[in-house]
Amino acid sequence: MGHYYLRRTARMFVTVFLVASLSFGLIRLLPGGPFSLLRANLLRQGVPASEVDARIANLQNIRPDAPLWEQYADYMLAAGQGDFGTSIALGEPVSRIIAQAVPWTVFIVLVSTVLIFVFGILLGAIQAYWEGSRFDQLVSGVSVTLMSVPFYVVAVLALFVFAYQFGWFPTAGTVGVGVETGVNMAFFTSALHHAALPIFSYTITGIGGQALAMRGNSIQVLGNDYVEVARLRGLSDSRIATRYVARNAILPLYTGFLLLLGFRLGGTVILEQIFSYPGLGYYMWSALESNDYPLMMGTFLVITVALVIGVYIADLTYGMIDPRISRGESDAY
Amino acid sequence: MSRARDTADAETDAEPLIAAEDVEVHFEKEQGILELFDDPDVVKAVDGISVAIEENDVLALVGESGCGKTTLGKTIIGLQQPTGGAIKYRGRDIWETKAGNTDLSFKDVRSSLQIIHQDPGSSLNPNRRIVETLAEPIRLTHPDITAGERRERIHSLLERVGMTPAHDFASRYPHQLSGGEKQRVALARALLMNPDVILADEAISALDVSLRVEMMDLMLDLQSEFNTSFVFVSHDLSNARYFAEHGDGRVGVMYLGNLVEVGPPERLIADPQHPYTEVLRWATPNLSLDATEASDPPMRKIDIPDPVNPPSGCRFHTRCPEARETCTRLQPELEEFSDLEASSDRADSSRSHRVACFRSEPDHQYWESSAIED
Amino acid sequence: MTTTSERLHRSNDAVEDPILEVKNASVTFDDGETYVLDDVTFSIERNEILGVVGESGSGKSMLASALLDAIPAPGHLSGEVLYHPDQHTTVDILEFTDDELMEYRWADVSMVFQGAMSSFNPTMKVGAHFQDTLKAHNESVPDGMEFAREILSDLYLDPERVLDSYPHELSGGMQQRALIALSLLLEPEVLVMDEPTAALDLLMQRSILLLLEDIKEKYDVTMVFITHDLPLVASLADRMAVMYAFELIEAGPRDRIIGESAHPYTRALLNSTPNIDAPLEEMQPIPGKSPAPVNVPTGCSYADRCPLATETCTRDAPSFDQVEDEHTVACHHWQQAREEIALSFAGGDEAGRSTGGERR
Amino acid sequence: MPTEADENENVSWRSDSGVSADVTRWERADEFFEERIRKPAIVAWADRRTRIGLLILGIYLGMALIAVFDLYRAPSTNQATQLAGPFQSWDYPLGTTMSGVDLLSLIIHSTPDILLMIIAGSVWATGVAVLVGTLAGYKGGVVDRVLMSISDVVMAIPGLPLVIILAVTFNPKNPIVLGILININYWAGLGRSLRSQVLTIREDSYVEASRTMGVSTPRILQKDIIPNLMPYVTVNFVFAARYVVFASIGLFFLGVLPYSAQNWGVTLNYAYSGGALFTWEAAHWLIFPMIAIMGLSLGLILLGQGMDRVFNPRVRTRLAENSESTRTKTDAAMTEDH
Amino acid sequence: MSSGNSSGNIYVDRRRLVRAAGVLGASALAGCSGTSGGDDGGSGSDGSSNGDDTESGDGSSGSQVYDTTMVSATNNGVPANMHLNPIATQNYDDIVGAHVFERFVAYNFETQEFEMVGLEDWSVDGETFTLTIREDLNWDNGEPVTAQDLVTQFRLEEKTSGAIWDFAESVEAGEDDKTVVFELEEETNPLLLKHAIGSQSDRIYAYSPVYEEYLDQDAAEVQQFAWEEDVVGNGSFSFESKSEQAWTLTRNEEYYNADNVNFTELQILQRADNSALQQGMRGGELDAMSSMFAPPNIANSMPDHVQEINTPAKWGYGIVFNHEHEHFGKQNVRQAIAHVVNRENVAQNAGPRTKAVPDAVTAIAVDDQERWLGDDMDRFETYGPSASQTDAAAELLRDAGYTKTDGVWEDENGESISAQYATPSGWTDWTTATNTVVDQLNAFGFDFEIDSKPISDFYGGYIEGNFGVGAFYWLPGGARSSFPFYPLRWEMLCPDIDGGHAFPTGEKTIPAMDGSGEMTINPLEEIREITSMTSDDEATDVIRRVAWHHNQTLPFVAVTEKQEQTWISGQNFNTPEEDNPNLGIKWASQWLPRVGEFTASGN
Repeated sequence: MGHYYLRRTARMFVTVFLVASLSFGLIRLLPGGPFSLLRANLLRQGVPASEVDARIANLQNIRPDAPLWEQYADYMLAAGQGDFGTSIALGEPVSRIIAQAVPWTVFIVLVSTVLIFVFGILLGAIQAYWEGSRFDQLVSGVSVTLMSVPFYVVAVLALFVFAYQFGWFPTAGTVGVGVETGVNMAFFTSALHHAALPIFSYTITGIGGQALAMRGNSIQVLGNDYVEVARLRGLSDSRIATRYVARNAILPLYTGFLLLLGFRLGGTVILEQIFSYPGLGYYMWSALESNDYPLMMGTFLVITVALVIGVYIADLTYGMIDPRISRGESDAY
Repeated sequence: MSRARDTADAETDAEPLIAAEDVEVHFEKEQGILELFDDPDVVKAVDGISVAIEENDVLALVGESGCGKTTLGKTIIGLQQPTGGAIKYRGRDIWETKAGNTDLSFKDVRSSLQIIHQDPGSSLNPNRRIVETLAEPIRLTHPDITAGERRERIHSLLERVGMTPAHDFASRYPHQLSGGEKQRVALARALLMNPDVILADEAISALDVSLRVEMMDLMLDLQSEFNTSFVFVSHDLSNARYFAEHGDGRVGVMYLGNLVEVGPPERLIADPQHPYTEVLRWATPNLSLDATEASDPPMRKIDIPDPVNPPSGCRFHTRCPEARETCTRLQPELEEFSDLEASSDRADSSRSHRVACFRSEPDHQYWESSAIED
Repeated sequence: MTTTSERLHRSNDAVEDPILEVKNASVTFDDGETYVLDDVTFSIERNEILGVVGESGSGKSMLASALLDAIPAPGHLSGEVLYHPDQHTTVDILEFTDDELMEYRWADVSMVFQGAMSSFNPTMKVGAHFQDTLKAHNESVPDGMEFAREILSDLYLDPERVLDSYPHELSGGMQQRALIALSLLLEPEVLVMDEPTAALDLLMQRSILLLLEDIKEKYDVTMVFITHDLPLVASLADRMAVMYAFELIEAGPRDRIIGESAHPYTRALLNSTPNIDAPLEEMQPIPGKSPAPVNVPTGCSYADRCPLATETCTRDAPSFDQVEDEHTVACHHWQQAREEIALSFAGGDEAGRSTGGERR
Repeated sequence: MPTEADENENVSWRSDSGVSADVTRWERADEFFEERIRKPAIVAWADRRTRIGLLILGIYLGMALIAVFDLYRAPSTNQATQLAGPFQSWDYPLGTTMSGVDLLSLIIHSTPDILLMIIAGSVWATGVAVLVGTLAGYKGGVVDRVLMSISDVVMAIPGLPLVIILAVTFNPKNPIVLGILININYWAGLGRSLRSQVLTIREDSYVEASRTMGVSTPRILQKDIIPNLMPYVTVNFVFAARYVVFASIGLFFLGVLPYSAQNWGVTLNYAYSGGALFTWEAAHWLIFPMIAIMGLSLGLILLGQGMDRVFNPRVRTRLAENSESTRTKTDAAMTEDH
Repeated sequence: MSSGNSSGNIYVDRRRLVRAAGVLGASALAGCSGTSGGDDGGSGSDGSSNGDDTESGDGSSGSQVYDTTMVSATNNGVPANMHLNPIATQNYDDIVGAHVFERFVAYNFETQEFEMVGLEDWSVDGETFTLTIREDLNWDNGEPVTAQDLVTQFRLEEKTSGAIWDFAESVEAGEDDKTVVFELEEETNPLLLKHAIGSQSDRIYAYSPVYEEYLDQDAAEVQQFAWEEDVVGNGSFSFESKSEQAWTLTRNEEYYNADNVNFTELQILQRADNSALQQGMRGGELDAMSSMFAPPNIANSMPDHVQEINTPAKWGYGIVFNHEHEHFGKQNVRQAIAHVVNRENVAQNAGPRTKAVPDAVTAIAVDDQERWLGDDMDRFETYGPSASQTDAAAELLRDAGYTKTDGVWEDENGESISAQYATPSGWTDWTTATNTVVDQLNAFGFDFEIDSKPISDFYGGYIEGNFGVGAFYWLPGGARSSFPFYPLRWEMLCPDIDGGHAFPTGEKTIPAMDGSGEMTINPLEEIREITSMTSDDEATDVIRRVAWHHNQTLPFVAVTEKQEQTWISGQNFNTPEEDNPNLGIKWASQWLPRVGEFTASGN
């Protein structure tokens, strides 16, 4: 048993290492130097060309001209210590920017994913229980419809209706102006208020797929002998529904949960843009727009590491949740 | 065709068709970093078995679940690579042949050794109609015959195995067949390869009792027609006896990776030498009214020991009612049962009756040692 | 006791103290015209072991489910299933409310399915199944678990190990025995077993059968053992019933069914069974196939496979004839069958002079 | 039971001499049509979801054909008045954009590229996944370990950010390349789950039987393994397609992907920045492309939900041969006891 | 409300009312009844309502100061990441800086004149350029802004190559504390000098105690200095704080025109998305926003109290050619393209109302053409601003040896005039313009394919000269673009793309301006001469000649010029009449409060 955890942990580090290397290489592929956009922007603002060049020359504190392998070594060594360099566009350490952005993104992604699961599982289980009923058909129809709506469409509409038209929710930002960050009611309320729409649009579009999956799994489980036997043994419906059906139906969804988390993390690039919500995706996008290599690599890597850790946790815990998987060979996803 | 070559090459005829020589199949459980220095968990599924199969021979292997009879069967037909010993097909090591180290073509060896599985449910590809399943072996053995001819052959063979109207059955999917019909198709599929040996791995166990004789009869009929040998694996001694006796072959009794008794069915049934054979015989239902009343089993424990750590000495000693102290230390060899009747035709190996039990040696130290108390 | 047909009377009057009676039980699917159990009537005597034998697809599993009123969803069960908790009480379980049914199942009549693996929730330890059952029936869990350990020991299992294991951690034989223990947990009056040993090797099957006999003695339970394996159940059963094509065709004491069976099918079935002691030539397959539920022929459903079939057989369904006390058969020509179809094994009625049925 | 007559035929199924081919090419073509086209079609059509899905996709295919064969005018600026409302003129039934482009022609002429993109993306994703999954699952050993390690890494890269970086890097305009790019790492997760299914299937006896016969590995994969994965593959094909739709349009909307291609996402972007979300007079500019997107994904999902039945031989035989009810009932009875 | 200068004042935003009431407390009623004095530029005084509002009583010599917050927005980035050091290379939020730092002068786009702001006077005398600081210009800590501060600022800008240093040789404090004197390299055109410090973004910011230390350091140091704490400003508002979401500025009581500002706080929210800004204005969240594009349908849907103010950007969509390209290097091809493009049409599609179309195709902004070209303007080729002049274009192409086959123009080798037409992805109004232009050109018989690229890629392609034709702005932008010297030179050198369009700048022979014969001109040489011309007439003549050259040779084809939209809301503030001359100064949202034209209405 023990060796499995060891091996799995080693594999996680190797994956992170490879992904870090890959992201380094990928970002080197990007067109245009890191300063071409800055240059153009300054020129456009009417700053004379000579001054622009002078200003940019003064910014060359990174080593874009060093041999690639040296840049790579620098990058990997620093990244290993949590140092992703200084953002070209923002002039701040990337790690600091990420540190302030991560909690917001994690908050939105985690909350919406959990909500998707809770509601999806509930709906799917009820549908399976009343398979073929009008409720089942209705929810199935709604689920399929919701599945065919991209989350950003919902996001844009929700923003328009609930924020701009009705003014029920703020249109941008993570907390209200002047709200002190800290453990206090005002902060939490404000944070929730700001996150409500992003979470809503992420959640509503995800529930459908989850409900359908849960419904399918549950119907399959309901066909198993042990459910019939449990019924014959006189177990109450609720006991059968939770311990015999739901649990076995949820298991296959479990790994999907973490994969979904990954998809959601990636999706924040669009979501946070729409809601002007300065999380990881927001900064990743702005970094991309300004060819801010360090910030881009940093956000990319952090999203990736989050995903790798998620899968890692899934792998480690799946064996505990599903006794059938002997840990030595569990590859959860 | 291998058969054609055999006649040309008279020398190889002296060799048995298949010879298992001291075959071992040990499965090692996967080891991790932390367990590198521990002894690995090894399942000794087959542990030092030698057995030969002649042309047109029948070998029935019996034993309870987990005794290694299926592993041995698969090793014999080259599906399982032995971890020790050798499997020789007409004198050439199969696995050497696969590696290209002999003058035989592995393709020929492969097609000569076929299998029929236990579970009718999974023996046929659910997505292919019967005709497609049966076309596969013909495509392999006769790559250049026309589609029409292929279909012709399939139909006539289907009729031969009793599935009429053939064109109707041919166009069905497996789920439209009963278990017995599926097994017939599996048999037909194996036969279309023109094999020398077919492993029937519990091929009739999943069928209704009433269908078993029919299926066995069919296999035996086709055996003589095709000049095929059978390795018949079963947990049911009466089936093994029926098959082996009709096929004029032997029954081998296996226990935890060892062959404990082998011999002609009539003698093995009538005069079982190994206590475990007695157990199997006890377990076989008998319709004779006086025998229907269940008696206590001639063994001390119901469950077979964990094959990962098989008992020392004679592996049966933990359950054997006759076990004595010696049995826990020494492992008996499979030896000719010294019986006057048997020794007369000793030359014919297929008729010999061999057993691995100290009790067959009248002057063994076993008789001196003390009985085991549970 | 009201009866609805003559057949019922004739096939039943042998039993003196029935614990369960099935009357005119039919199970239909789809349109109500597809019978997978066709007007079956029989009784189970208190404290006997009844062996029900039939080929795959003969409706024997439906019969088992009918005893618990647990026919799977699209199927519909009609007729009566009468339960006699004691000699003077009679209840029709088909009239039960849901609550009564829940109470009846497992506590009065419990069931062991084929394939123990699929009868356990794979993500629950075996012990939890016992506790769940006890809680569901408001039994004391500590007492019940104590009892469970006792049964498990009686079945030659290590109670602590088994209760603390997940189903997949046990071998097939152990799972099956654990399931039997689970079925006995509430000390039911009747234990219905549907192919309880089919997936196991013979040695284990026989061992379990042996244990069942002990269990029956110790726990005073009536057993219904359903299988396709006639010789297997022959060693265990007191009385046997043979099913063919969704109908009951013969019933009687074990010795009479084995030794002096009256129905041509029963005799053919006996002869088709590989038998360790019988001469090889005597084992013959039954020609032909049993019918599917939608096209059960009129008249005797066995007629088209029967060597003795006459025009009567294809025209009229045979009613039950009483062969001897407690031995009834549904065949027009049962006397002829006993003469012309020899039983091949030692102890069969006319073993000596038989030449066997034709092999076609 | 075997009869004398059979044996007298001298077992023609063993002889090497040819028997006249009584199956004509026509019959084989007919059978092919029957088995591969007609029956699947019947099964597909029998399901309401598939039927609606097919109808919807048919509409899109029709639009694509109209565009390809230029049966409807191509979109062009100032071909009509600016921001004309929908359903007011037969010349531009869906109204026009702010630069006077007929919205209907814009939507129609966007379709071929989008369909190409979807097909390319999902064929790529499922194709690679099937290849990797079956190879790793069937071959095992080193192949398995290497392939799974690769997909571990690939899987760990978040899709959308990766696509954004790649899109900015390569600025692909070809819809096929674009589709593949969007699903560049989609195969990894799918490949993994296919692998575990293959691990199960390869244990099935018929696969071992094929191996025993000496059937080549590619053929075993093709005939024994992959057909059994098809229901799962189809569903995921649809999911992959949906992902291409969503991601591409999201990225077009964000402005990451090149604008030159006619695309609903581009139209959405124009509409959004043209204020269509906020004013009724331009709302149709936003609404119709949205309907186009959602309709397409709805069609895909419905099709995917129904399609797994097509690959189920049980459903296929039941629906395609329901006249032969006998057999089906036999089938039902057969499964009843086991 | 009194006299009601804007109908918008009738509407009272509940939210705002609550906010105001919260502080005014019990006197809210009184405030309501007595606000009549608040609306007319702070001239009136009203003592009746400031009983408990001691703050307002302090700073503003008796005039009512409301506890109102003006809300505007920035789209420069997350405030937490931004700072207020105008000389820094990056992350200086100029939208905020404009409120915190006073400008030298203001260029009025209406009157096309400079107005004095932070400067009291500027004068050019031979080789000296003298600036006089307003006597009452103080830092918000009360210290006066001195010549030393400005000298520090200019000396730092010398390190960073500030615009003035193209002409200046040195800078010293003048005779008194408020005078700064530049020594020039040579006698210089005063307009160039004035534009060098007169742009909207040129601010007085170098508070000596903060900036002095950088005088001895490399330019990089001051360029990387992020001024985020203890910011000392001199504008109408003072820096208070910033967060992830917003900047908070407060009324600067030390400001010499503090009386004009009758509200206490200015909040500048972070809004990344243009629609967010539009909706902010529409929904009443924002009181003012500068340079916010809104298409006509959105503009029309704004509430009545929202006022739109347009100022020319001196910047806009044009077509750039690679002058080394086999086709586009030919003058005839370029002229044909100019003829084919229907500029009105492009403007209509890309942004009706906010896009102006130049009459003459040359490097002079729309509003400035008449002033600089005068009578000669009629001679300039218009290339058909509102029509596709296909006949003229066809003739030009035929003259250049092209023939039209199957609707496509081909050269002698049978090759069509084909190219990838580069356009930046993400600039939607530009891509719309590009679509329109390309549609027009292809309809005529060119063979263009749109090539939209991410912005840095877009610039990269031009810088490397790796293009044939594409979209690019034809004016450099900003106030100084109104002096044709800048755009004329810019079109030839195009420093933004490092001259990647390879426009040949040597001596050329072109048709004479008067329509008869030819003239010879070295445009780059001639435009350079303007720097030392001190008289406008002299310069005008040169400008006309070079402009004519541009009109004939077409380094670019000017298509549209952008109008920048500034929005102010009268919901809680008093707004000026539409013809108020102050609206010509950018940006109204920043300028109006300091001149008292945007005052809290107090309800």
